[in-house]
Amino acid sequence: MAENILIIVLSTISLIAAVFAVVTKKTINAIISSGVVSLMASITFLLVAAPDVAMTEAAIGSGLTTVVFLYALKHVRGQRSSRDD
Amino acid sequence: MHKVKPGIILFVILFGLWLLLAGADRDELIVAAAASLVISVLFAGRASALGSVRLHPKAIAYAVIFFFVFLKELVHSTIDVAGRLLSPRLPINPGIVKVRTRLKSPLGRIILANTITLTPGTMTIETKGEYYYIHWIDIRTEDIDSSTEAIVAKFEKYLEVIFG
Amino acid sequence: MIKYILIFLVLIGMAWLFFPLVVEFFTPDITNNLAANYVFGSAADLNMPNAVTAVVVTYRGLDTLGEVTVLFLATAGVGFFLKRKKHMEGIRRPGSEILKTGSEILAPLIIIFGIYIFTHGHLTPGGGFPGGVVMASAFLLLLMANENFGFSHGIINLTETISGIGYVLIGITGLVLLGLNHFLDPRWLGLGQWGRLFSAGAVPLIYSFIGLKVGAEMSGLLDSLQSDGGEQ
Amino acid sequence: MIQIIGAVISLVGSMFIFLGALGVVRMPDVYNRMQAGTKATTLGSMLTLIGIGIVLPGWLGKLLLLVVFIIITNPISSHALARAAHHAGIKLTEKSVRDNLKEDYPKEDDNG
Amino acid sequence: MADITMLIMNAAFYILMAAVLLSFVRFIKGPTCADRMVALDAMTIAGISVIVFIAVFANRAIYLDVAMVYGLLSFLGVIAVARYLEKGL
Amino acid sequence: MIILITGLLLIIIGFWAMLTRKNLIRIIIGFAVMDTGINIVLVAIGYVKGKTAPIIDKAVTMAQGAEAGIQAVDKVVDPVPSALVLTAIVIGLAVTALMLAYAIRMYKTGNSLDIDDFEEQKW
Repeated sequence: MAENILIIVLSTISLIAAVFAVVTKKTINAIISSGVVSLMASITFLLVAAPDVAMTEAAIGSGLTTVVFLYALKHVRGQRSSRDD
Repeated sequence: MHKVKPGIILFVILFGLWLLLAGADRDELIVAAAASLVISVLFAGRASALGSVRLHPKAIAYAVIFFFVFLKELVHSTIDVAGRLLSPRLPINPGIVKVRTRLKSPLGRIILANTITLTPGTMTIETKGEYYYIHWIDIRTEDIDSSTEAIVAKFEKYLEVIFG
Repeated sequence: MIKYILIFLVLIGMAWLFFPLVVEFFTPDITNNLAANYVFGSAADLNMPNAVTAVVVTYRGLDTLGEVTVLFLATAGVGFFLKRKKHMEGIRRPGSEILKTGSEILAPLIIIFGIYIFTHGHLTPGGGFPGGVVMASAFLLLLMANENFGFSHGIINLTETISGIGYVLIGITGLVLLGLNHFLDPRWLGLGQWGRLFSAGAVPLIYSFIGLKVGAEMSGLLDSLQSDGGEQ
Repeated sequence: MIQIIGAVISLVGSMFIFLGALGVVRMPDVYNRMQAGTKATTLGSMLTLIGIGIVLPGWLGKLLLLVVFIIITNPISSHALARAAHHAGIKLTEKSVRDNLKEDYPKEDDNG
Repeated sequence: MADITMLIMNAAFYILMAAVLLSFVRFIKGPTCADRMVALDAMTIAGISVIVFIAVFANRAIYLDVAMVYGLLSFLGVIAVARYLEKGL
Repeated sequence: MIILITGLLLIIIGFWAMLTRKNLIRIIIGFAVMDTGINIVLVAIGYVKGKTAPIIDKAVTMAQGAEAGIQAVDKVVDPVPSALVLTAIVIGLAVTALMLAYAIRMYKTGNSLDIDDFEEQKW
């Protein structure tokens, strides 16, 4: 019972965050949203009894994905106006 | 010498961490010793901050007392912040104040700053030399000395003995 | 305008194509034959509790070798697109004192946790891939905290080479020792006792090499992404 | 009996986490949100994990380790975020009394 | 006895889910990306407790390793965004 | 079932982002979301109702060795999709980094991230 409600909550949050990642204006907000999707996906993997996959997703999604995107954004930001994002 | 002591402390920490994770089997002991030896040799120069721990009995006793003082402050101020949060008017009075610390060793300074950060209601924003800039959710005083008295002093007197 | 209608149609078509597959898929009540074989084999043949590791390292070991190769190629591609450039100091804002000291104390903890994960891949969840990523995270922490982080690329390259050669050597050894029928069979090290660290043949060894290789490759990837890429 | 006590402790801890989330929604600016969001939740997760450790004593070692990890890493990240927010020029709320850091280093904007 | 324990734990679990949802509200509303990062941090800490509760309900101690990875690594994302904001990445 | 639908919707949202966005980095974020959705679908297909993770410890059976294998077979889920996705996640990160490196290179040469500015690469 509790698991079913948790699945609904996780699905709602990850879908809203994914849509937010698409429609938002600033790129950095989209990056953070993909982090939320990754967190929810990790808990989902745990619910379908795949702890190995959940652990890999946790290790990747908690730091590395965000950082890889931010490095790319840093290189791009150089010539633009500095304060906006 | 200044590389040996942090290396040994690092080795003990890593070894204990592995044993807590995996239990004290014979195989585990072998792998744990090998892995923590390699890492502590590689990182001994980098983790020189660990060298400032004093290892005599008084310091250890003060560390235990410090832990309980920290727990008491944590619970006390969490309840305080929760009370502010639940009241409909949101009675907060925030701002950034400046305090002074006497600690010199890097590890002592980081533990002091982290303790201040972990206690709800206060948060270290910037450290410059002997001054800490602290975001305080309910400013009672604007003077450096009295805010030092209110925020820092209760932790500092223990950390001073432990780290010097 | 016509473009948006086309995109909408493509999305609707995709949803219509895949929706029946999802809705009519009923979750089975009983494990299928292949999975049952793998689970039984991992316990009976290899003396290993974690069936996922059994599939990754032994039953599908050749695929894993290919995937490690893909990883290596991707890393090499990143290094090819972003040429490293020296003397770019002074642009980054220095990290705070707390972050620097904290990272120096936390990085060894993260590395030993990564080692714990990939040496216990046959007993608990985890294994070479998450363990290597956790180790790369420690490298990332140091890279973020210190603005002039001088890490010798020699160590990374050495680790990568040694673990790559080790993984291939284990494959060749399996080939030579046991003949073609037992290619990549990890049982030449002895199966050991159930649930101990030194058990399940050569699986912990292979997974350690995979972990070190993944960690070194991810660190190299982060390093080339961090440094300023290309000529302006 | 001891199990019920542990369960009640974890219930109290989850209530603290809920209060932290409420603070994240209610507080007026970034710094105050950080006060509620990352530190009331720290105490809350400590209590929750220790309560579960009391219910299931075999898991206590790993749960204590988890608590230690959270205690070490959490203040570092919240300090770094607060410093970056102040540097990036995010304003304090209107209710704020004073800002000593701004007074002492008003020209922090020139890339450090 | 065990029933009452499970009942209280279920209540705690529901409260945690409510906390995750509340933080997500701030994530959507947040005017700056620092606000969003604070919300993500709160969600991660609540998520660690959720993972531990899943481990309790499934009665598997090995699920705790996943929570431990989050406990040790979740601050990396926050630090990355912070260093990006202050141009230190 | 709900999980499968969520994964499918994530795939479609990621595909939508890849088709409509102009900015190269946003396209790659769409790719990352799509990757996560595919992983969720793959793992959810391997789930067996009421079974637990394919790691045999004391919570599954007290037996050891081959005996444990016989007893655990009807208590655990399918390990094959987990093993597939385990490597796919790490490979996905490496591929994402490769795409980002290529995007940075394109920005350095063309001084733009807008996909419509790279006309000469259409065929």
